Amino acid sequence: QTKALRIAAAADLQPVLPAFVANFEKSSGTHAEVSYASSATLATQILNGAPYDLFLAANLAFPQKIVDASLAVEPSPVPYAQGSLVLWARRGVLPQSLTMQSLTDPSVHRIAVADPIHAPYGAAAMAAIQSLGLKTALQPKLVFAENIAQAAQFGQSGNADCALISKTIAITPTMRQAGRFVPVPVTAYPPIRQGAVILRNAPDKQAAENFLSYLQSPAGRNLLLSSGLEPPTQ
Amino acid sequence: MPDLPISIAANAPWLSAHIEHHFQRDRAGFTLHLDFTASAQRTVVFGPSGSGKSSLLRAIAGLLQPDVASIQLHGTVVCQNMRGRQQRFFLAPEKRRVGLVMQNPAVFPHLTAARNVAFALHGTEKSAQKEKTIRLLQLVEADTLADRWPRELSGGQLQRVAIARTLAAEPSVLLLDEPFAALDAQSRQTISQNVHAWARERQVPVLTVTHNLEEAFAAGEEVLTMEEGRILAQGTPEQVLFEQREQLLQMLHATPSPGSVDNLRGK
Amino acid sequence: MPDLPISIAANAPWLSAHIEHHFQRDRAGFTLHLDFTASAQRTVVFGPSGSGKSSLLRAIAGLLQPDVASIQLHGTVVCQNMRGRQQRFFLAPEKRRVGLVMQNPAVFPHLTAARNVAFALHGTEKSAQKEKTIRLLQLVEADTLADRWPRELSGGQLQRVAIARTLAAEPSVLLLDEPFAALDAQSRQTISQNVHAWARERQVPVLTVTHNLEEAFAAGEEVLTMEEGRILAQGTPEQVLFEQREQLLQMLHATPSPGSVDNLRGK
Amino acid sequence: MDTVALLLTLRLALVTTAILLVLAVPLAYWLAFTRSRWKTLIQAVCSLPIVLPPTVLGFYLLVGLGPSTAFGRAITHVLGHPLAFSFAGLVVGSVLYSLPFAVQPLTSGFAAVDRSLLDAATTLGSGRWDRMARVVLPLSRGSLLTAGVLSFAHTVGEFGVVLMIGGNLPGATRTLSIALYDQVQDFQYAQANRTALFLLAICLLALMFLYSRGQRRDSRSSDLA
Amino acid sequence: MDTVALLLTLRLALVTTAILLVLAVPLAYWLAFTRSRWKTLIQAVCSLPIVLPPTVLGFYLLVGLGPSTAFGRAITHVLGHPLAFSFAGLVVGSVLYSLPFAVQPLTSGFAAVDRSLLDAATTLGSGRWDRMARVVLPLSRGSLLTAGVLSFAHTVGEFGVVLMIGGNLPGATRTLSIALYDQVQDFQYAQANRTALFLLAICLLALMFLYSRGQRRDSRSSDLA
Ligand SMILES: Nc1ncnc2c1ncn2[C@@H]1O[C@H](COP(=O)(O)OP(=O)(O)OP(=O)(O)O)[C@@H](O)[C@H]1O
Ligand SMILES: Nc1ncnc2c1ncn2[C@@H]1O[C@H](COP(=O)(O)OP(=O)(O)OP(=O)(O)O)[C@@H](O)[C@H]1O
Ligand SMILES: [Mg+2]
Ligand SMILES: [Mg+2]
Repeated sequence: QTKALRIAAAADLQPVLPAFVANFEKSSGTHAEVSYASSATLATQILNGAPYDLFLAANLAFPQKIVDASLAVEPSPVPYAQGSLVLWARRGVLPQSLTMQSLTDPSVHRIAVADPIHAPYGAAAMAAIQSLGLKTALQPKLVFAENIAQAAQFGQSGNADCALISKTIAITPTMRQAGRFVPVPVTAYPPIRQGAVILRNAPDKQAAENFLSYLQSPAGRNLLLSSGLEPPTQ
Repeated sequence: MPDLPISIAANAPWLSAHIEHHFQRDRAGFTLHLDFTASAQRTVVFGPSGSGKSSLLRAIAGLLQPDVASIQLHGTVVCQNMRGRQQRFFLAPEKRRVGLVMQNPAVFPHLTAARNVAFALHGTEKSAQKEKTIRLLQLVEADTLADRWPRELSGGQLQRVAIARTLAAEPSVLLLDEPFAALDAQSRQTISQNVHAWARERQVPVLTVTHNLEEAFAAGEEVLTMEEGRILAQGTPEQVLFEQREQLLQMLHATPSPGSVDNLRGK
Repeated sequence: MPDLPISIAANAPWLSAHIEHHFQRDRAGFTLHLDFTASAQRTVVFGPSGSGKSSLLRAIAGLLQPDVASIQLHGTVVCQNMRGRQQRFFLAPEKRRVGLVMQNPAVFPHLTAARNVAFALHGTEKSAQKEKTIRLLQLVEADTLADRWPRELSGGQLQRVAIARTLAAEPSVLLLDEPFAALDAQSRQTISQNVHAWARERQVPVLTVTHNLEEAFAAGEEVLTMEEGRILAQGTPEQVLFEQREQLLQMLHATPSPGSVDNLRGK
Repeated sequence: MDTVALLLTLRLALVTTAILLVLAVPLAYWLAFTRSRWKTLIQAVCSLPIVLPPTVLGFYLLVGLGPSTAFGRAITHVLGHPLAFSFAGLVVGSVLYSLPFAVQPLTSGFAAVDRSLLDAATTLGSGRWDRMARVVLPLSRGSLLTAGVLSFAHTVGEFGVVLMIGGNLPGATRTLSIALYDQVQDFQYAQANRTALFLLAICLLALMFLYSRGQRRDSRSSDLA
Repeated sequence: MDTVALLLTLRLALVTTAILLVLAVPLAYWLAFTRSRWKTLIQAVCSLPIVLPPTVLGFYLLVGLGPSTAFGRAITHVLGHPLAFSFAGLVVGSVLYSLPFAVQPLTSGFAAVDRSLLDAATTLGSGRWDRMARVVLPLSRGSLLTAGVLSFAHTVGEFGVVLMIGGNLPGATRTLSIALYDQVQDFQYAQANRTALFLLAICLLALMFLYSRGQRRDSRSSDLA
């Protein structure tokens, strides 16, 4: 039985990772299998013995839980990327300008965000709304999705007019076709630092380390950039 | 209906039936082929098991839709489906006002005896309903069973409830398929008399299927005998059942007279 | 069993029954209270509707577990549950080898007639099964119906299948609850004779519930009459049924002789 | 305990079950007695909603009821707002998703009713719908109970469809199942345990009440199994 | 089409349905005929699994079968690996989650069988289990079909439990429903549509086949409804 590298990846990496994995497999010869779910689900599974080698989360808090449970190799989560939040508007909505302030426009009925409690981009979105002083104005318009992918679907299917989503999703062809996006000012929300841990029980820690270093290599960073993720700021 | 043998008698026939039906299941199959009229107030159908008696009743009631048929009740066509004729007609069974007591009593298991009887009285006034139900249960000697569930009734009791239930619907024709088969001679006689009195009062003709000679003699003004899906003979009981009666008499005379009655071990 | 009235006769009783049971449903309720033995090869139970005949049969077969009972079949206790006694015993009905033809034929709707008969032959060799099934269907004059589904059978045909099915299980006691009620006089006579010949050959005693006088005279060596859950009388048919016979004879003689047979409208 | 979510859940489950029974009874009656060639096709189609994962079904509903389809636009026009993110939308989703649990047991229950009882009712002057109301339905009590219980319980636990078209709005579309899901996702295990236990307890009581009332009283009982 | 996921799904649904029927038939038989005081309680408990959202049920299974409980450790010790994240774990989860859909229709179907037929079988020497096999089961064909179809279809569409205790591992626990969910999440709508259509089509065919074979032939048919 050929052992493959098993990667547990946060759902927001779904548009990003496939290209990565293909390149990695070509260069290293190691086969990698990726399981996507929300970071919270993956963390719960790992805490209960899931057989993954590498956990790529959407923030630092969930991998920290793994570290706290002494299930990680590293003493703290390794930041591998930083996400950015964008404001996406469906085609035909707010035709002129597009800023966070324009969300108060009466033509915007529904704004989709991810769950602020367990989805990192949801927390960032709420922080941005709060810091820009829009909370009371926007509160009645918000609808909450389980994760950012779903928040994007709310917008893409036309049930919400705007959505606060990750750049990784906003630059996918589907979302580009359905609307346009502008970045949310980075000062408006705390940085979304995505962290990774290698799991103590991983049968092939070397492969996991290789993948993680590939993510952090110049080639990897370029790939990340092209799919909407910044390199991590220390 | 020029092709139906309507007898131009003093009392016009209440039933005129031409029925052809083939049950397809078997290679052999079974074919019902009947053509007759009935005008007596009481008619009895006699015939061996499997000769088509129940099927005849089901066809009249509309539960069986024959391949070819022309059936009139009280002069009204209820089923018309003759070979080579374009126009077809089938009156839904629930609209025929035919009372049918089936061989299997089919008492509703989810209703008490009284509510089984009241089934057809649905929609009429409550107190009238109640009164009528009691009267009908009395007629079949089952008034003490009003509140029983069917599972708490004996075979004969079920049959009696089924009879009362049918009368409650005020049918204009009464078809009884071995209605008293599970009753002892005495109840049979009383209840049969009650039912026929009920029918006579309302001028409702009664067609009874029976295997019981006594019943045929008591209830029948006219007897119809069937065999293999066809009608063998039609006439008065004395004409049609002569032979059977002789056999029965012979048998009863052949058994010896009783010994001393002290022999009886009573309890 | 010193408290059971076992008659020390030439032929020992095949059934000795003490049964007390109260159906709780009604304020009035119904109480079965029986204490008797049966030793004849053919016994007939006679009694009005609702007198407890079927309940008696169900208790013997084990389908009804009486409040108080002591029942022996062929000298073996199958149910022992007497007041004030500690030790209780109830032999499961499927182990009693009691053949019961119920009032309602209860033919399995998911099996053909032949497979209904073969139900009790499960596990025995296929060809022997087939042969026995055919022989039993012939015995009830239903061999042509072997491949029919129950829904394609008439009332009397179902009853005949039920009889054959019961015989197939090779019971050591045969209980028939109005088994021929849906049969015409002639089939009734033939099939009744066949069944009794079958039983005599195997020395299987037969207990028949019937409302039919002719049957009682033909089949019964001993007659038991019941009323309201109790045994009224036990004796030979002539002793017990004297009165009923006289009534029937009177009635048959009272009806006039037939007119000329030309009157018959044959078909 | 999130009382708002609890009440919303119960309301959703009750409304859904009621609508389902109203829809499923005539449909199952037709399926049980028809001889139409379409019967098996329609029966199969009625079972399909549960073949799709609930979130996927929810996704298609989201698209189908949204402004990108003519149907969605028409509904939005009539209601003044889109069906998604509203209680009505949840009801539509739940009804569709639980349809098989109502139709399927009812169909097999209706088909098992003794035909001779229907024949008897007919000759007593009882028409098609009257027979359904007064003979078929009461005799299918067990199947009705099954259909009701499965629909109700499934709607209470329903999650994917609701999550997808609900938008998790407190008081409007945030059901207890979603609240519970959120608690588990947030690692609030103590609270999740309380919520789950509470949910199980009230459902257990409701089910026991239903089952104890649903006993049959209508068959001649020998003491056999 | 993800053939690996499809085959896994079919295998999971078949195994689950088979196990469910084997478990549910005796359980439902007991429930249908017992007079035990525990009957309603047990019947209610059997319906509870669907009251919890599937992911939450999956979470409790994950914890219960995992290294934090003695039971989980024992199983891990016996099997050599934890039950979660394996095909066997999926089967356990699916069986538990679909239990109500098998038990409930079977119980009401069994209870509806005419008692006089059971009496007849008994006097013919047929014991408790023989009666079940040769009388009750064949006469409850409709309910068996219902139980099988609901269990099967529900397992095919099942998602929350599988995601939680399965871990989305290709070839081992990644079922078609999860693959489909992933495709939708990943905006691969064209591929998702194809997968969904394909899933619906094979299920439609399978269901139509089952339904057309499940027709009753055993009641005296007047042409009535
Ligand atoms: N669906 C069917 N397929 C084939 N044959 C059938 C079907 N229904 C009835 N028959 C046959 O038609 C004949 C007439 O049946 P019917 O029930 O009318 O008889 P019957 O005269 O009432 O008999 P019994 O006195 O035994 O009740 C029987 O031989 C029966 O086997
Ligand atoms: N569960 C029950 N609850 C109350 N009464 C019952 C119950 N079962 C039977 N009975 C009553 O017991 C009496 C005897 O019933 P049984 O069936 O033994 O009568 P039977 O002699 O066979 O009558 P028939 O000739 O009408 O079949 C009847 O009066 C019936 O109403
Ligand atoms: Mg008949
Ligand atoms: Mg009786």
